[in-house]
Amino acid sequence: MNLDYNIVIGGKAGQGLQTISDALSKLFLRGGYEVFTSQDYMSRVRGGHNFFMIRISDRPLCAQKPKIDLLIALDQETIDIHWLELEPEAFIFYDGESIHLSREDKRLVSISWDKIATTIGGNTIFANTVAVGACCGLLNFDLGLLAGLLQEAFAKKDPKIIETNLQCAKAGYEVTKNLKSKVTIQAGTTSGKMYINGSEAIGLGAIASGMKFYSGYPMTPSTGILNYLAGKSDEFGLVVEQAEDEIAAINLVAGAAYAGVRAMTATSGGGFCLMTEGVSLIGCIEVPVVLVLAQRPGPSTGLPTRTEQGDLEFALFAGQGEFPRFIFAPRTPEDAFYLTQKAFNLADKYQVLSIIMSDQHLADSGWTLAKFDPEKIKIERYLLAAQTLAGMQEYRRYDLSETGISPRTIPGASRHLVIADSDEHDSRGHITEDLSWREEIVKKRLAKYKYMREEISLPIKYGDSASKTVLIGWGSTYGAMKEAVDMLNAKNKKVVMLHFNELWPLPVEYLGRELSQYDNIVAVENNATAQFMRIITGQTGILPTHKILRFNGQPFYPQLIVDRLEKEVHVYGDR
Amino acid sequence: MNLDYNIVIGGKAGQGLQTISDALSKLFLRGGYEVFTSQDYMSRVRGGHNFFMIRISDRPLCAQKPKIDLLIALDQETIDIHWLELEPEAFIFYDGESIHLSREDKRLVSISWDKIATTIGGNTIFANTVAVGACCGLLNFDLGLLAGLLQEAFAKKDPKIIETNLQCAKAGYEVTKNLKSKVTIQAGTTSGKMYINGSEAIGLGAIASGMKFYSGYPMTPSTGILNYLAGKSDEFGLVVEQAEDEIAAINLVAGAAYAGVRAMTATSGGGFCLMTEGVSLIGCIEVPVVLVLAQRPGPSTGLPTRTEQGDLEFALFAGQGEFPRFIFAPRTPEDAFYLTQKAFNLADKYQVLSIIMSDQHLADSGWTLAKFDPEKIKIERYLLAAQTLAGMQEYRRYDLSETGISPRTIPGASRHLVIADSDEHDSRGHITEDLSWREEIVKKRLAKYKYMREEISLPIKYGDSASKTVLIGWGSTYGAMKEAVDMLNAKNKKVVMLHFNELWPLPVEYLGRELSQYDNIVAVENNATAQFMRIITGQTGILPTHKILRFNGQPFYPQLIVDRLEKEVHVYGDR
Amino acid sequence: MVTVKDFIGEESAWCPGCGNFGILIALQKAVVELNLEPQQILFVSGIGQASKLPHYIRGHIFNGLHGRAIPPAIAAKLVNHEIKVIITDGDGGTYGEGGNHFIHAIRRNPDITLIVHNNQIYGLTKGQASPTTDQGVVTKIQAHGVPVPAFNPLAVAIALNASFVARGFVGEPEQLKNLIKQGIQHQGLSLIDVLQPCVSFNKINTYQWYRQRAYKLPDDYNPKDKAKAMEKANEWGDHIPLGLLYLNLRPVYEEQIPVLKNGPLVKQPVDVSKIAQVLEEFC
Amino acid sequence: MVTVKDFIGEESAWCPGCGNFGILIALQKAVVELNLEPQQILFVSGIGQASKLPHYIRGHIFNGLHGRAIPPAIAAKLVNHEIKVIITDGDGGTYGEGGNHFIHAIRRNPDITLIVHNNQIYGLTKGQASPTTDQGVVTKIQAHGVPVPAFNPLAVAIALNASFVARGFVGEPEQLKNLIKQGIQHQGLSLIDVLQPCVSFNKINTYQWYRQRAYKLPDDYNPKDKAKAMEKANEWGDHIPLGLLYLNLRPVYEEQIPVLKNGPLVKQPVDVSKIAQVLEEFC
Ligand SMILES: Cc1ncc(C[n+]2csc(CCOP(=O)(O)OP(=O)(O)O)c2C)c(N)n1
Ligand SMILES: Cc1ncc(C[n+]2csc(CCOP(=O)(O)OP(=O)(O)O)c2C)c(N)n1
Ligand code: SF4
Ligand code: SF4
Ligand SMILES: [Mg+2]
Ligand SMILES: [Mg+2]
Repeated sequence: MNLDYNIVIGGKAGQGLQTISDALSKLFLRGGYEVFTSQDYMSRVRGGHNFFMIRISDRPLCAQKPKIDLLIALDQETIDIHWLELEPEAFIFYDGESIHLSREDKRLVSISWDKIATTIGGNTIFANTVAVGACCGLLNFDLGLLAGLLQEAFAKKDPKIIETNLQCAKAGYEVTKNLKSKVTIQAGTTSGKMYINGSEAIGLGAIASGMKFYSGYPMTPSTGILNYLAGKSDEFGLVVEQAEDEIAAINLVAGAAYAGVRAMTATSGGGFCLMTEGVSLIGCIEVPVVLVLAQRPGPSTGLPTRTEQGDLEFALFAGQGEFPRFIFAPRTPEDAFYLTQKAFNLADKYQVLSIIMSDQHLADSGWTLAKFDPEKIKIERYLLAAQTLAGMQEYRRYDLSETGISPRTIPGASRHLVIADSDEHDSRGHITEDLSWREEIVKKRLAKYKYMREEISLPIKYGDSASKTVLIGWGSTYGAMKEAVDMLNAKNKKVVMLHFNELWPLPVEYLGRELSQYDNIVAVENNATAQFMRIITGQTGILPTHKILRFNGQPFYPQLIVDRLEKEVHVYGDR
Repeated sequence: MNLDYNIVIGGKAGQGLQTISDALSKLFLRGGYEVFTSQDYMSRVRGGHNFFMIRISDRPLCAQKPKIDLLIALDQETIDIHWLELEPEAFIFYDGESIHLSREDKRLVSISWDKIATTIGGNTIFANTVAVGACCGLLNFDLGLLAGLLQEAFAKKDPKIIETNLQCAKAGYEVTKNLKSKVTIQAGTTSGKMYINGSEAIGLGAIASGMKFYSGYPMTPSTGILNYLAGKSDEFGLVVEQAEDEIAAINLVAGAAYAGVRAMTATSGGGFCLMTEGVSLIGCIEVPVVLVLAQRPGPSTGLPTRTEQGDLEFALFAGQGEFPRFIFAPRTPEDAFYLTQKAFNLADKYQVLSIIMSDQHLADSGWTLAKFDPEKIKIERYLLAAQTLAGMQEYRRYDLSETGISPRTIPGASRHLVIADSDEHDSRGHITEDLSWREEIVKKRLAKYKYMREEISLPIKYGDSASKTVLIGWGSTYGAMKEAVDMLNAKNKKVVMLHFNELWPLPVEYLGRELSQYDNIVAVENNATAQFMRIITGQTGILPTHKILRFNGQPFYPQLIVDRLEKEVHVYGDR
Repeated sequence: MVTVKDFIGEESAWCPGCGNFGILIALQKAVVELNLEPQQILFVSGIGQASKLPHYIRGHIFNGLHGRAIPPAIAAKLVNHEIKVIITDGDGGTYGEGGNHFIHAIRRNPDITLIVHNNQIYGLTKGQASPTTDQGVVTKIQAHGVPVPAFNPLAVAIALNASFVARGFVGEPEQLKNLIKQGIQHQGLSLIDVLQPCVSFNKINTYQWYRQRAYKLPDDYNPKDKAKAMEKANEWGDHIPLGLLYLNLRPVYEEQIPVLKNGPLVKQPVDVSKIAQVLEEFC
Repeated sequence: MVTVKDFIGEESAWCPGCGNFGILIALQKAVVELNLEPQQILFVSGIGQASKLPHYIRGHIFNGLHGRAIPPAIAAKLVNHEIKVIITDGDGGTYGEGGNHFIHAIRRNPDITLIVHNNQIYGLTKGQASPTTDQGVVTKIQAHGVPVPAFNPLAVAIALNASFVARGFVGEPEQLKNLIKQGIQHQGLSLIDVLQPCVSFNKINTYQWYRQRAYKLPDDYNPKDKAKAMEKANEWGDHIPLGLLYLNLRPVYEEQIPVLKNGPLVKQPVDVSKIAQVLEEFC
C-alpha cells in the first residue's frame, strides 16, 4: 500500500459533515481511488461531537485507522478531541473567524469558509463546499470531477446553485493549493468500482431478491434500509409500510409472506424484542421471512448510534419454543448484497425465518467495491407448480416429509385453500391437540436443520494457515480482523483467522475438525461476552483460550486487535 | 411403598372434573394420605377430553404414573381413550343411563349419578358428589371428612346445599361399598401436610416475600398465579393490576420496583416475547424484578394447556445487549415457595431480574408437602439506610464498585433524587455518550456475575453416587426423574441424577469437576433439543452422550425415563 | 352457486349455546348470499374463542397471534387486493392486546371487514375482564368489580372517522347477517362489533340482558351524521342501539398506495433488470 | 420557596430554536408557581427528543422505553400516590408505539399529567411521519405524502371520557404554563397535547404555521360540554383551538383501588405473620 491517507471531518450534528464526507468520498472514488468511510455520531440532531473518517488508498481498504492526516474541523471541540490522533505532518483546516484557538501549531490552517461562502454565494450554506475545495487543493486533486457530482446532486434545482458551489470550491482550492502536503492524490480515471454502505447494500440486495413488501418502524441503525427502500418503492414496485409499532411490522410481514410475496423487516434490538412473538409465529406457520437485526450497544436504549455485536444469542434463541432459523452476518456491503439474496432463497426453500445480523458499523460504513454482478442474481421461490396443484385431490400444507419441508402454495394460486395457524396444527393446518401428531410435527420442523446445515458456506480462512493461533470472528469485524492478520503476519507473528458470515446452523463437524488443530483459539468480538464463541462451544464443546472484546460502542481498529493479541497471546509459530 | 393407587377422572371440559378431583384430593389428604394430582386438559372451555389423575399413597409421591386403578368416566370417550391404561383389577365408574357401552367387562360399574342427583337434590349438579361418594365407597373411605370439606366450600351458602351434597355422596357410597377393591384406603388422622400446586406456591411465595405489586395479562399456564394473588389482594395489601397487554405489565412492574416495592409479573412464552424489551430495560436500569415464565409447548400459540421446557435458552438470552440475570426453576411447589423468596432477595441484592421458570406441569400439579415454614421467611431489601442517605453529599445511583452493585434508594426515602434511564447513563443516571465510561459501566454490570454465581446452590445429587451414568435435569422433571432413579437403582442399574433448580449463573467449576467423572451424561429434558444441557456445554465444553427428551406436550412418567434409558444406555456399573 | 354447505368447516370447540355460533351462521349466510366462494376469502384471526371461527367456516385462513389479527390482514390485502379479507376476533384481542393496531387500522381504512365478537370477557382464558367489561362487574381477578369504565370501541372509531361502524347482536340474526353483508360490500374498513353472549363466563351480559336493552336503529336513521352517530355510540345501559351507526365514505388504503395501481402486488412481475442501472447510482 | 433555579438540570441536546425549550420553560415555571420541590415530582418519559426533557429539569426520573412512558408512570403512582407524576413524551411515542397504553390510561384515569410534545414528526430518528403528521405531508419515507389522515388524540381522549383534555402551543407560553399548572392540579389524567415546532424536520408545521392558525378558546367556553369539546377537537387546519377543551370530573384510579385506602403502598408494612394462617387453607 503506497497511499494511505486519512481525513477526518468533525463538528456538531447538523453542520453538514455528511455532505462534505459524501462529496469527498465520491470524488476520490471517481478519481480512481479506494475509499473507506466510517461514521461516529451521537444520538442528537444538532450539536455534540460527530465525525466522519475517510481513508483513501490505491489498494482495497476494509477498515478505518486511528491516525489522522487531515482534520477538517467545523468546531473547536473537534480540534481538541482529535488532537492526539494527528500525524506529525497532518493539517487541520478550520475557520479562524469563528474558532479562536489558544494553541499554536504549524499544522493549523485557517480557512474562512463562512466568509468566502457569504462573499461568493451570499450564504454560509456554501461553506462546506469551500472546505471540500480546500481539501482538494491540499491534495492537488483536480476539481473537474466536482462539477459532475454537483450536476447530479442539484439536477432538479437552479443551475446557478451548481455554479456558485463550483466557485466556492475553487476559492477553497486556492487557499490550500500551495500547502506542502506529504502526499498528492491526483484525479485519475475511475476504476468503475462502486461506493456503498451496508444499509444500502442490504436494501439493494432485497430488491434484487424480488422483495415486494417491506414493513418497519424507524430505529437506528436500521433506518437506512427503510430510507433506501422507500426511495426505490416506485421504481421497483415495492410496498413500503411504516407500521405503528414493531409488533405490527413483523405481523404485517408475516401476512405478506403468507399472501405470497417476498417480505422483509428491519429493526434494532428494542424493536426486535417486540418482534420475537412474530419470530415464533413465523417458526410455527413456516412462512419465509427475512429480518434484519441492526445491532447497537445495549442493554435497552443504550447507545443508539454506536456499534456492537451484542444481540447474537438473543437472535438465535428469540421466540418461545423450538424451530429452525437461519442467521447470516454480512462482512461487507458486497457480502450483504449477496447474502441478502441467499437469505431470501433459503427462507423460501426451507420456509423459515432468515435473520441478517447487521450493526451500526456495517450499516454506516462506506466501502469501495467491485460493482455487484446482476448476473449472479437468482430467485428461487420453491412454490408448488400450478400443474402439481391442479392435480392434487387434497392439499396438505404441513405434510410430513423426510426433509421437513412441506408443499407450499399461496392463496389464489389454485382452488386449494391455504391455512396458517399459530396453534399446533394438523397436516392441513387446522388446530389439533393430537399429542402423537404433535411429536411428528415437532420432528418435521426440526428435521430441516440437517439440510439447512448443508446450505451453509464455511468461514473464510485467512492468514498463515500453519499457525498455532486462530482468531474467530463474525460479521462486521471482518475488515479490521483481516487487516490485523495482515499486520501480524507481516511482523512474522503467525495467525490465521476464521471469519464467519453464515452463522446458523453451525457447521459443527467442520468446526470440530478445524478447531482441534490450534493451541490458541481467540474469540474476537464486538461485545463483552464473546457470544458467537459461546455458541460454538455449545455445539462443539470447544472452549476459547483467549478473548479480544470491544464494547465501548466503537468498532475495532486493526491496530487494536494487533496490540491486544501481542499482549495476550505469547506463543506464535507453526503448528 | 405399600399403597400406590391411581384414580383418573375424565370427561369433557365443563363437566366438573376439577371439583371431583379437588374434593377427592383433599379427602385423602385429610385422611392421612399423600396425594399427587396432575391435569391434562384441552384449550377449550366445554367439551373435548380432559382428565385429572390422583395418585394416592402412604409414602411421599412426586410424579404421576400411567396405570389406572379407578377410572371415573364422565363421558364415553374417557373410557375409550384410557381403556388400555387400566389395571386388570381396575374399576370404571360411569353413568350407564347416559353412556351406552357396547363393550362388556367385569370392571365396568354403572352408577346412575345423574338420576341419583336429580332424585335427591333435584339437579344433576350434584352428580359429581355422587361420584365422589362412590369412589369413597369402593375404597372404604369414611365420608365423615366430606362434611368438613363441604362446610368450608359452601360456608356462605344455604346450609341445605351441604346437606344435599352429603346425601348424594352417601348414595354413591352405598352403590359401591360392596365392590371388591384390591385395596382399601381408610380415613385416618391428618398428617398435617398441605396439598398445593405450583401456581399457588409461587403466589404464596411472592406474598411471603413481601411482594406488593403484581401486574400481568392472563395467559395459560401462568394465570393461576394471577388468580391466586387477586384473591389475596385485600388480605395482604397487594395491588394486582390486570394490564392491557404484557408490554404494559412488565413496564408497570419495572415502574413499581423503581418506586420502591417488590414487584412481580408472570406470563407464558408469547407474553414473555412482548416483555423482552422490558427485560433489557430492567437490565439497564438495574431494578429488582421477579418474572415467572410458565412454559407451554411452542412455537407460537402451540398447545396452550400442555407442558414443555422449551423456553429456557430464550429466557437466558432474552433482551438486547448483555446484562446479568438469575434463572430459577422450581422442582416442586415447596421448592417454588422458597425459591420465589430467594429470587426476590437476590433480585434486590444484585438489582437484577430473577426469572422463575415454571411450566404447566409444575403450575397445575398438586403435591402433598410438609407445611411450609413461615420461620424461614427472610426479607432483605438491601436499600440504603436513611442515615447513610442523610449523610450523603451527592447520591450516585450507578457508582462503580468491586461487586458491580451500586447504592440503591427509592424516590421519597430521602431528599436525594433517583434517576433511572434506559440510555447508557453516567454514575448519577443521566444520559451519557462518554465511551470510556461506557466500558466501565458495562464491566460494572457484568461484574455482578462473579458474586451472583456464589449465591447459587448446587444441584441435588440423588441416586447411586458411584455410578458411571448421570442424568441431568432441571425444574419440573424432578419428581419423575427421582422416581426413575429409584426404579433403576432398585433394578441394580446404577444411575445418579444431578437435578438443578438454580440454573443461572451456572456453577461452572463445580460442573467441570463433577461431570468429568461420568461415562454417560444423559440430558433429560421436557423439550426437543436439550436446552439446559446446551447451556452447560456452552460454559464448560462438556457434551452430553445421550438425550432423553419428551416434547409431545406431556410431562415424563418415571417409567418412560426408565424405558428410554434402558434402551439407550447399555453400560451401567461403578466408575 | 355456492350454498351454506360449501362453508361448513371443522367441528367447533365452542360451548353449547355460545353466541359465537350465531356469528358463524350469520357469516356463512352472508358470504353465500354474496355468492362468494371459499377461495375468494381470507379469514384472519388472533387467539381466543372468537378467533377459532375461521376453522369452522371455509376459506383461506391466517389464524395468527392474540391481538394481532389486524396487521396480517392489512398485509394480505396490500399484497393481494383481489381477495376479500374478513377478520373475526375477540374484544380482548382487538381492544386489549391489539388496541394499537385497532386505532391505526381505522386511520388507514383498508378494505377489510372486522367482526369483533364482543362477549365483554376473556373467554378462552376463563373469565377475566376484557376492555369492554362493564364497570363494576365482578370477576375472579376484579373481585371488587372492574374499577374503570368500559372501552367504547364505537365512539373511538367514530372519533377517528372510521368509514363503517356498526353494532350487531346474535339475538338479531337477520340484521347481523345483513350488517356483515353490508360490511363486506363496503369499500373500506367495516367495524362490526357484535354483542355475543358467553354462556360460560359472562353471567351478566346474557342473551336476555341484551335482548331487554338492544333496539334497532330506526329506518330513517342517517348514519352519515357524525354527531348523531357519536351520540348513539354513547348509548349503553338501558338502551343499546343496533345497526349501522356511522358511515363515512372515504378513500380505501390500497388505493392510496401508488404501486398498487398496477394490479395486485402478488401478480406484479419481479423485474431485476433495472438493478444494473441502479448500481450506477453508487459509482 | 423554590425558584426556577432549583429546576435547572443537565445541558440540553436539543436543536437551537426547538419548541421543546418552550415546554421545558413552561414546565419549570409551572412547578415553581405550584411551589413543588424537585423531590416531590417524578418525571417519566420514553425515548425521543421530547423524552430527554426529564434530564433538563430536576426531579426523580424514570426515562424508560420508547412508547412506554405511561405504564411505569401509572405503577409509580399506584405505589406511591403522594408523589406528583408528570410524563413528557413525544407524539410518536404516545400515539404510535404506545397507542395502546394511551387509550387504556384514559380509561383508568390515574392522577398523572401527560404532556405530549406534538411536533407532528419523529424527531430523534430524523423525520419520518408520526401518527399526527398531516395527511399529504411528504417525508423521506412517505414520498407521495402521508396517505392517511392524522390521528386525533384529543377526539379519541374525549370519546373515551378523558377527565382533562387540553391543547397548548409553545408560542403561547403563558397559556401553556397555566395549562400545565391546571393539569398538575387536576385530579386525574390530564392530557396536554402541545404544538411544538421541530425546526429540524418539520418544515410544514412551523412556529408561523401554528401562529397563523392557533387561537385561544374564549373565556366563556364551557369545557364540560362534551359535544362542544368534540367539535373543537375536530377543528384543525385553518383554525386550531388552544386551551382546555374538555373537563370531565370523574374518580381517580388510585382511589378506586381499595388496598390504597391504607396509604401509599410503599409505606404499607409488609406483614407476613398472616402467612401461617393462609397455609391452613391448603390443609
Ligand atoms: C401474547 C398473548 N397473551 C395472552 C394470551 C392468552 N390469551 C389467549 S385468548 C385470550 C383472551 C381472549 O379474550 P378475547 O380476545 O375477548 O376472546 P374470547 O375468548 O373472549 O372470544 C388471552 C388473554 C395469548 N395467547 N397471547
Ligand atoms: C422499540 C423502539 N422502536 C424504535 C425506537 C427508535 N426511536 C427512538 S425515538 C423515535 C421516534 C421519536 O418520535 P417522537 O416520539 O415523536 O419524539 P420526538 O423525537 O419527535 O420528540 C423512535 C422511532 C426505539 N427507541 N425503540
Ligand atoms: S367460553 Fe364463552 S365465548 Fe368461549 S365458547 Fe364458551 S360460551 Fe363461547
Ligand atoms: S429534531 Fe426537532 S424536536 Fe428534536 S430537538 Fe431538533 S428541533 Fe427539536
Ligand atoms: Mg371476549
Ligand atoms: Mg415527535
